[in-house]
Amino acid sequence: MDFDWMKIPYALLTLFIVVNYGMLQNALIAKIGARVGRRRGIPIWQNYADLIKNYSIRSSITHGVMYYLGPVFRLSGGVGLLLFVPSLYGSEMFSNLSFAGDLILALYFIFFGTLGMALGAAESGHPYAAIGITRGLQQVSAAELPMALAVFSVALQYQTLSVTEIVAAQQGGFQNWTLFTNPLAVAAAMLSFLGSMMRPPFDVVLAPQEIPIGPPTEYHSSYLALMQTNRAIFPIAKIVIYMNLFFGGATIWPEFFLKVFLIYMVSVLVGVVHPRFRVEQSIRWFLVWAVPIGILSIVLV
Amino acid sequence: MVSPLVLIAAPLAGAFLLGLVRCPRAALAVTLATLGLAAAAAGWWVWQLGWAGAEAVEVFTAGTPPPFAIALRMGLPEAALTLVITLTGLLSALHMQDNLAETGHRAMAVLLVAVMAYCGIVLTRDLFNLFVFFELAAIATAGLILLSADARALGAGFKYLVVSQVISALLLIGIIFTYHATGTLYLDGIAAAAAKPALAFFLVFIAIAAELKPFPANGWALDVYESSHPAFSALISAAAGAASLYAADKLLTVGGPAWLPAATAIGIVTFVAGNLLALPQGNDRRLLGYSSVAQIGLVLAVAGQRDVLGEHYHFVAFGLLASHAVAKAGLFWLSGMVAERGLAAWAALRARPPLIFAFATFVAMLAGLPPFPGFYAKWELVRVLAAEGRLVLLGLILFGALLEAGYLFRWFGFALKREPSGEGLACAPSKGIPVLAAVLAAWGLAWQWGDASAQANLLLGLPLLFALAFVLLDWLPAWVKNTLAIAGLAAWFALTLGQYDPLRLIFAVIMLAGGAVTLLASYHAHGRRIGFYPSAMLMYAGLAQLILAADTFSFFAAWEILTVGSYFLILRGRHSEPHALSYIVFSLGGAFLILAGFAVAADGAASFAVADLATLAAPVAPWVFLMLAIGFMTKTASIGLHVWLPGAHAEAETDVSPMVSGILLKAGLFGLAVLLLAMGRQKLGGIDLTLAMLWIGAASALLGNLMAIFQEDAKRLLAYSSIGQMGYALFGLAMMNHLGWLMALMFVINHYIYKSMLFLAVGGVAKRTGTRDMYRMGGLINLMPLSFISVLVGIIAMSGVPPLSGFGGRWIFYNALLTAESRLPMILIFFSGPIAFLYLFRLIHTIFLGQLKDEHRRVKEAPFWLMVPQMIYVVLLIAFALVPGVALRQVDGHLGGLLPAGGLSWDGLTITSDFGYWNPVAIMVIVGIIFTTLFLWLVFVNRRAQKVKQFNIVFAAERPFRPETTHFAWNFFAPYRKALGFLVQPVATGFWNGISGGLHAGADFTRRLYTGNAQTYAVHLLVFVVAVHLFMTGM
Amino acid sequence: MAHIALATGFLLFLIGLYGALTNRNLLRMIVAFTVADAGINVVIVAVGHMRGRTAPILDGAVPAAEAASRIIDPVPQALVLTAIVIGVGITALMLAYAYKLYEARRSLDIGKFMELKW
Amino acid sequence: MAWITPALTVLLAAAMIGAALVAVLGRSLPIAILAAGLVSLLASVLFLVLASPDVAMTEAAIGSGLTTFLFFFVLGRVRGGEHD
Amino acid sequence: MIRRAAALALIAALGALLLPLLLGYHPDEALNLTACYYAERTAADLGAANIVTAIVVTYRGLDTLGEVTVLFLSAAVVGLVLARGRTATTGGRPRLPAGELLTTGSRLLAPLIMLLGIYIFVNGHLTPGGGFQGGAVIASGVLLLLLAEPGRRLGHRVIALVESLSGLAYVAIGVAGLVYAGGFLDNRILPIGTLGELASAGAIPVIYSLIGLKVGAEFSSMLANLSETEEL
Repeated sequence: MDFDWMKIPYALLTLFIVVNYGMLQNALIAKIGARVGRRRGIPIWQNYADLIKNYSIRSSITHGVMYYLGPVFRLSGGVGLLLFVPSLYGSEMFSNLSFAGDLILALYFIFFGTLGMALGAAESGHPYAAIGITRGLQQVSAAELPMALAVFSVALQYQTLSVTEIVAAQQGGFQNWTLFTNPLAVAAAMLSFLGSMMRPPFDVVLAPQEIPIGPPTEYHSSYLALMQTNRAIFPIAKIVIYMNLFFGGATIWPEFFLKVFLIYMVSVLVGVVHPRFRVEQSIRWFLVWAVPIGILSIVLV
Repeated sequence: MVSPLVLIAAPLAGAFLLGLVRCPRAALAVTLATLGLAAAAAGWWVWQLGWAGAEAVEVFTAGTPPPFAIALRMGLPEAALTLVITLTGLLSALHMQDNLAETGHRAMAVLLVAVMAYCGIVLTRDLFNLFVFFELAAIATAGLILLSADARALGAGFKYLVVSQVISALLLIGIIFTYHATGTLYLDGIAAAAAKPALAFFLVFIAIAAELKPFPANGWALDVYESSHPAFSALISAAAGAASLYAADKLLTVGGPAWLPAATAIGIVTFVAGNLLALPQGNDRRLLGYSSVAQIGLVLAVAGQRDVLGEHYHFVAFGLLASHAVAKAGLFWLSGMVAERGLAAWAALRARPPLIFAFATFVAMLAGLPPFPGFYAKWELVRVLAAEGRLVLLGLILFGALLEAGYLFRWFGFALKREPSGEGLACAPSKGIPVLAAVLAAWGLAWQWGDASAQANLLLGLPLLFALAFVLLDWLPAWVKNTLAIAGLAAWFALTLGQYDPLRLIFAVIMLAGGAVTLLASYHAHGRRIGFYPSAMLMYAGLAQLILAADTFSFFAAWEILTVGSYFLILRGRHSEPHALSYIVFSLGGAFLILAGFAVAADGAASFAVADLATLAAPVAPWVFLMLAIGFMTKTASIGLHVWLPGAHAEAETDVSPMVSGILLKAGLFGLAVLLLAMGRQKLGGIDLTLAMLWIGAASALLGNLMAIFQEDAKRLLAYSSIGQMGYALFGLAMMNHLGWLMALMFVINHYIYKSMLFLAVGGVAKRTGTRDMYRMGGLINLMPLSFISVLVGIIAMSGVPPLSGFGGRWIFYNALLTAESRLPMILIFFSGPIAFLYLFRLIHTIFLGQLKDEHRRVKEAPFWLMVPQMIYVVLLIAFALVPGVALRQVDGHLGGLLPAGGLSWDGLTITSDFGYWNPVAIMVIVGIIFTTLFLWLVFVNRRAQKVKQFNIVFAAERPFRPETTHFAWNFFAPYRKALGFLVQPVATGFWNGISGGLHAGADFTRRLYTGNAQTYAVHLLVFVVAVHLFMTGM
Repeated sequence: MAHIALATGFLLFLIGLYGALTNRNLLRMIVAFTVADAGINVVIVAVGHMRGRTAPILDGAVPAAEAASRIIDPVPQALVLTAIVIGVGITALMLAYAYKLYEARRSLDIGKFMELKW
Repeated sequence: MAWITPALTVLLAAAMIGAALVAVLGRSLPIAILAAGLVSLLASVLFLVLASPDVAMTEAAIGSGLTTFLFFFVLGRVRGGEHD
Repeated sequence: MIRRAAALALIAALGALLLPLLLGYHPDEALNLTACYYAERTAADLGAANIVTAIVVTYRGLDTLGEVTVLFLSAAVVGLVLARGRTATTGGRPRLPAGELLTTGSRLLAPLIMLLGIYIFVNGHLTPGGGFQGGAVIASGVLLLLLAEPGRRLGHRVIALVESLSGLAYVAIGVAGLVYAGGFLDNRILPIGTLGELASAGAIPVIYSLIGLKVGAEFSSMLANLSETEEL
C-alpha cells in the first residue's frame, strides 16, 4: 500500500476513464428520462459539446477570490474523492492513491468540494446562491446520517476501515455482498444515496425547473466547465464508494461500469415517481425513515 | 505582663472620664486612645499566647478563687477574639468619628462600654457575669443604634429592646435554677457538677442562642443592621457576633455533647435560611445583615460539630469566624462610604479601584475562596463531616454557601457593571483607613491560616503570588504588564517543564504556552486596563497549579483560584454581568461537588493524593466518581449544565473569549482525565457511569451544535460550538479506551487552536463593525482578508475536512468508535458532525461573503495585535496537520502505559490503527497537487476574467436596491428550526431559571415572616424557644 | 412557702409576657415588662429561700460561727439586686424610646413602627 | 404562729397576681402603671417575708418607687398617646 | 381576638415548658458549697457583717461594676435618645408652678432625704441596704426638687461630675485591688477592722459609697433628662 511513481499515470488513466464514462452516462440518463417523458432528449455527445463550449468562452467575470476558487475546490473534491478510493479490486494500479487514507478520509473529503463550492457561490453575493447552499447543506446533513450509520455498520461488520479489505471480504459470489449480509445497512445507505444525488424528490436544492437557484446558476464559462467536469466525476466517485462497500466492488472495468450504472439508476427511478420534498420535509424524512434503519443495522451487526 | 482586666478597666475608666471632657475632639481622642490601648493589650496577649509560648491564665477578681468570686480567663481564643473586638471598635470609632463628635461624649462612652461588654462576654467564666455583660451589650446597642442618620433606627432600637427583655428574662430564670441545682455560677464548676439541670440549662442555652440571631427569631437583628450606622453594624456583626458565639461555645463546653445536635440544627437552619432570605434583598445593609446572621449560624453549626472536629475545631471555627468578622466589618465600612442604599449604588466604588479590590477581597473572603481562612476552614470542615458521614449537614452547608456566593457575586457584578448614580462616594481618610485595615487583616489572616493549616500555604505558591503582584503593579501601562505576564507564563512553563508527564504536558502547553500566545492579542489594548491582569493571571495561576497538583487540597485550591480569576475576567465584558454571575454560581456549585467528592474520598485522611482515588472501592467509589464528574462537567459545560457558557463566552472581551474558551474549558477536561485515569469505570445502581458520561457527551455534542446553528450572534455561535466540542472530548474520554483518549486529547489541542483563533477573528470583526450579529455583517472578505483566512482555516480544521488537522481528530475518533462497546450514543455523535458543518459555514458566509453593507464600506482589517496570534494559529494548524505525530506520538506512547490495548502504530509517515490507516503528508501533498493543477488550469483558461463588485448582480429580472436586502443571513437555517427546533427548546435554561425563581419566590414569601412588628418578633422568639425545646425533648 | 412564691413569680412573669405580646400601646408593653421583671425577681429570691432561716446579716442574733446553719443563701439576693437595677435601667431606656417614638409619629401604637421589615 | 407567714405569702401572692392582671389588662394606663408599682411594692413585702431585707429595700426604692415616677414623667409628656 | 388567643396559647406553651422547674423544685436543706463559703468566711476574710453586701461589692464586684455601668449606660443612652434630633432646648411652653406648700416642703425635705440616702449606703456593709438603695433614695430627693420646681434646670454639670468622678474612683479602687491586694476589686487594700464597726470591711464602705453617689447621680440624670423633655 505504499506510494509508487507508477501510480500517477494509472491514477490519471482512471480519471480519464471516469470522466468520459461519467459524461456519457449523464447524457444517457438524460436521454432515458426524456424518452420516458415522450421527448427526444439530448444527443449522447451533448455534454462534450457543452464542456468544450464553456471552456472556450472568453467573456468571464469574477466576484472575488473565493468565487474564483469555488469551482477549483469543487473539482478538487471530486477528483480527490475518486482517487482516494480504489476503483478496481485486485488491481494494484487501479487502487489509485488509496494509500493516503482509508474510508474515513473518503467520507470526509466529500465535504471538501462542498465547502469550497458553497464558499465560492456565496461570494457571488447573490441571495439565491446562499439560499440554495443552505438548503443543500441542511439536506445533506440529514442525509449523511444514515450513510454514516451504514458505513459504520459495515466497518463494524468487517472490523476494518480499509476499503480494499471491505471489498476483499465480499469476494467469492454475490451472496457475500454486503447487500445480502447486512441488508439493513445497505437500505439505509441507499436511502441516503437518494438524498445526496440531488435528484427528485430531494432536488429542491437545485430546483432546475423553477426559480434559478443554487450555485450552478451563478457560474458561467470556464467556471461552469469545471463544475460540469466535476458533475461527471463526482457522482461516479461517490457511487464507487457504495459499490465497494455494499455491492462487492468491481474487479474489471465492465463490471465497474455496469454496477455504477445500475446504482445510479436507482436514484433516477425513485425520482421519476416521487414529488419533490421541501427541505424540512426531507430532513424529517431521513430522520424518520432512514435513520432508524441505520440504527437497527448498527445494533444488529 | 498586662492584666487582661485592662480590657475591662480601661474602657470603663475611659467612659467615666469622658464625662469630664467637654471638647468633642478631646473626647474623641480619649475614646480612640482607650480603644487603642485595649487593642494593644489584646494584641499583646495574642502575641504572648500565640507566639511567645505563654500559657492561658485565669484571673481571679476580689483576690478569691472561683467559684467564690468571678474569674476571667485569657487564652488564645479569648485573646484573638478580644483583639477582633477591640480592633473593630477602634476602627469603627474612627469610621464614625464625625457622628461621635457631633453626638457628644455620651455616645463615645456608650461605644467604649459596648466594647468592654463584648470583651467581658469573651473573658468571663461566670454565668451571671455573662448575663451582666450581655445586658450591658444590649443597652449599649440600643444606644448606639441611635447614631444612625436613619429615622427608622428608633423603631429598630425599640424592637431590639423588646426582644432582649424576653431573652434576659429567660436567661435569668435559667441562671438561677442552674445555680440552685449545681450550687455554683462558675462555668467550670457547672460543667463538673454531678447533676446537670437540663431544663434550666436549656433556658440559658436558648437565651444565648437567641443572642446569635437564629432563624426565625432574628427579625429585630435585621432591622437593626439595616438602620444602624454602618460602622456600628460592623461592630455588631463582627464584635458582638464573635463574642456571642464564644459565649455559646463556652456553654456548649459546659453542657457537654448532649447539646451539640441542637446547636448544629439551630446553626445550619439559620445559615441556610439567612442566605436564602438574603437573595431578594435590595438594601445593601439589610443584605449584609442577613449574611451576618447566616455566617454566625454557620459558626454555631460548626461549634455543634466540635465532637467530631476534635483538634481542628478551633482552626475551623476561627477560620470561619475571622473571615466573617473581617469581611463583614469591611463591607459595612464600605457601605458607610457609599451614599445610597441600593445594591447597584455600589457602582460608585469604581471611582476608586483600590476600593473595588477591597470589595473583591471581602466577597472572596466571605465566600470562602482561597487563599482566605474560610477556604482552609471549609476544607477541614467538609473533610471531617464527610469522614463522619454527616452528609446531610455537609450538603446543607455547601448549599447555603452557594446561595451566599450567589448573592455576593451578584452584588459584586452590580458594583462593577451598573451605572453609578447619584451622590457616589464619601471618601474621607477616616472612612478609608478602616477598610484598608480590613483588607490588610484579610490577607494577613490568609497567610496565617495557610501557615497554621495542615495543608500547603497557598500564599507560598509562586503562580498565585505572581498574580497578586499584578494588583500592586496595576498602575503600569498595559503593554508593560502584558509583557510581564507573557514572560511570567513562559518562565513558569520553562521552570516546570521537567515535572510533567506527557498527558499533563499537553495541558501545560495549552494553558501556559498557549496562554502566552493568547496574551499576545492583549497588546492591542491601550491605557492601563485596570483589573485585567490580576484577574487573568489569577486564572493562569490556578491553571498552572492545577496541572501540578498532586494532592486533593492543592487541586481544589487551584480549581477555585482559576474559577474566581476567570470570573473576574468574564465580568469585564460590557454586558457580561448576568452571565458572569451564572458562571460563578455554576462553577462554585461544581466546585462544591468536587470538594464533597474529595472529602468523601479522603475519608478523614489529612492529605489525600489525587492518584489515590484509584484505591477507592465500592460503595464509596461510585459516589465520589459521580460528584467529581458532575463537578468537572460543570466546567466543560456538558448539556444540562451548559447554560452559563454561551453568555459568559460571548459577552467576554475580545481577548478574553479565547482564554476562557480555548484554555479554561480544558481545566474541566483535565479534571475528567485525571478522574477517569484514577477511578476508571464505576457502576452505581447497575448503571455504568462512564456509559452515562458517554451519553452526556454525545448529547452535548449534538445539542450544542444544534443550538449553535440557530444563533445570530457570532460569538454565541462559537460559544455553543464549544459546548458541542467539549461534548466530543467528553465522549472520547468516556469511551475509556486508548483511541478515545487520544481523540479527546487531539480535541483538546485542536479546540484550543481553532477556537482561540475563531474567537479572536470574530472579535476583531466585531470590534471593527460594532456588532456581533452576523446578519448585520457580510462581504467583509476584501476588507479583512487576514481575518477571513483565519476563519477559513479555522472552520476547515474544525469541521474535520481533510487535509487540515481536524481530520486527524475525526479519523482517530472513528477508529475509536469501532472499539466502543456501546453503539447508540455514537448515533448522536454522528449526527452532530454535519450540523457542525452547517454553523461553520454560516459563520464564514454571513460575515465574510455575501453582500457588503453600506456602513461597512470603510472598515479596516482587525488590529495588528489581534491578528498576530491568529496567524500563529494558522501556522500551527497547518503544521499540526502535517505532522500530528509531534504531539500525538508522545501521548500515544504514554497512554499505552495506561490503556494498553489498541494503540496506533507510527509507520513512517503513515499512522495505522487496528482498523485503518492515514497518511497526513500524503493527503496534504495529493490535495495540494490536485488543487494547484486545477487552479492553474482555471487561471489559464480564464485569465481575462473581469473583476466585478458583488453588488453587480441581477436576480428575478431586477437589480437589487440595497445590499441589506440582498444578504441572506438571518434565520439562516430556517428549515432546520422547523424540523428539529423542538430539540433546542431551552429546557435546561427553563429548569435552572425555575430553580432560581423558586428560590427567590420562596425567599420572598418567607421573609414576610418579618412583619416589622416588635411583638411579632417576640412571638417568633418564643415560638423558637418552644420549638427547639420540643426538638430537643423529642430527640 | 417557697413553692408559693415561686409559682407567683412564674405567673407574674407569664402575665407580664402576655401583656407585652398583646398590648399594642408602647407604654403598656413597658408596664407589662416591669410586671414580668418583678416576677423574675420573685422567682430568684424564692429559689434562694430556705425554711426557717434568717437574712444573711451577721449581728448579735447570728454570730459568724453559726452563720452557715442559720442564714439563707445570700447569692440569689446578690443576683437579684443586680437584676433589679438592670431592669430599671432597661425600663428607663424603653421609656425614653417610647417618648421619642411618640415624638416622631404622635402615636404609641406599636403597629405604626413597622417600616423596617422583610 | 407558724401559719402566719404562709398565709401572708398566699395573700400577698393573690394580691400581686390581681394587681398584675390589672396592670396588664386594665383599661386605664395610669391605673395600670400604679398597679405595676403595686406589684413591685407587694413583691418587696414578699421579699421581707422571704428574709431578704436588702432585696426588699431595693425593690421598694427602685422597682416600685423610681420606676413608677419614670412612667409618670413620660406619661405626662405623651398626652393623647395612652389611648393608642 | 385570634391574636390574643394565639398569644395565650404561646404563653401557655411557655408555661408548660417552665412547669417542670416549679414542680421539680426542692428547697435546699443546707447551704451549698458557695453559700457555705460565704457564710463562714466573709466575716473573717472581708470583715463585712452584711454578707449580701460583701458578695455584691467584693466577691461579685465585677457584676456590680457592670451593674453600675448599666445605670451609667442607661443614663447616657436616655440622654442620647432624648437629645437626638433636638436642636436647642427652646423653652417650650411655660409650666405651671408647683404649689407653695410643695415648694417649701420639698426644700426642707430634700436635704433630709439625701442625708438618709447617704446613711444607707455608708452603712451598707453592716445593715440591709447599700449603694443602690441609698442612691435611689438620693435620687428621690432630687425628684422632689424637680417636682417642686419644674422650671428649674438641674445642674447637669454637677451631676456629670459626680457621676464621672465616682465612677473613676471606683475603677481606680478596683485597679488598686489588683495592684495592692489579691485581685481586681479586692477590698483588702484597706484594713479589715472589727466586724460590725463602721470603719471596717476594708474598702467596702468606700466602694459602696462611691456606688451610692454614682447611682444617685445616674438616677438623677435620668430623671432630670426625662423631666426636661417637652410635653408633646
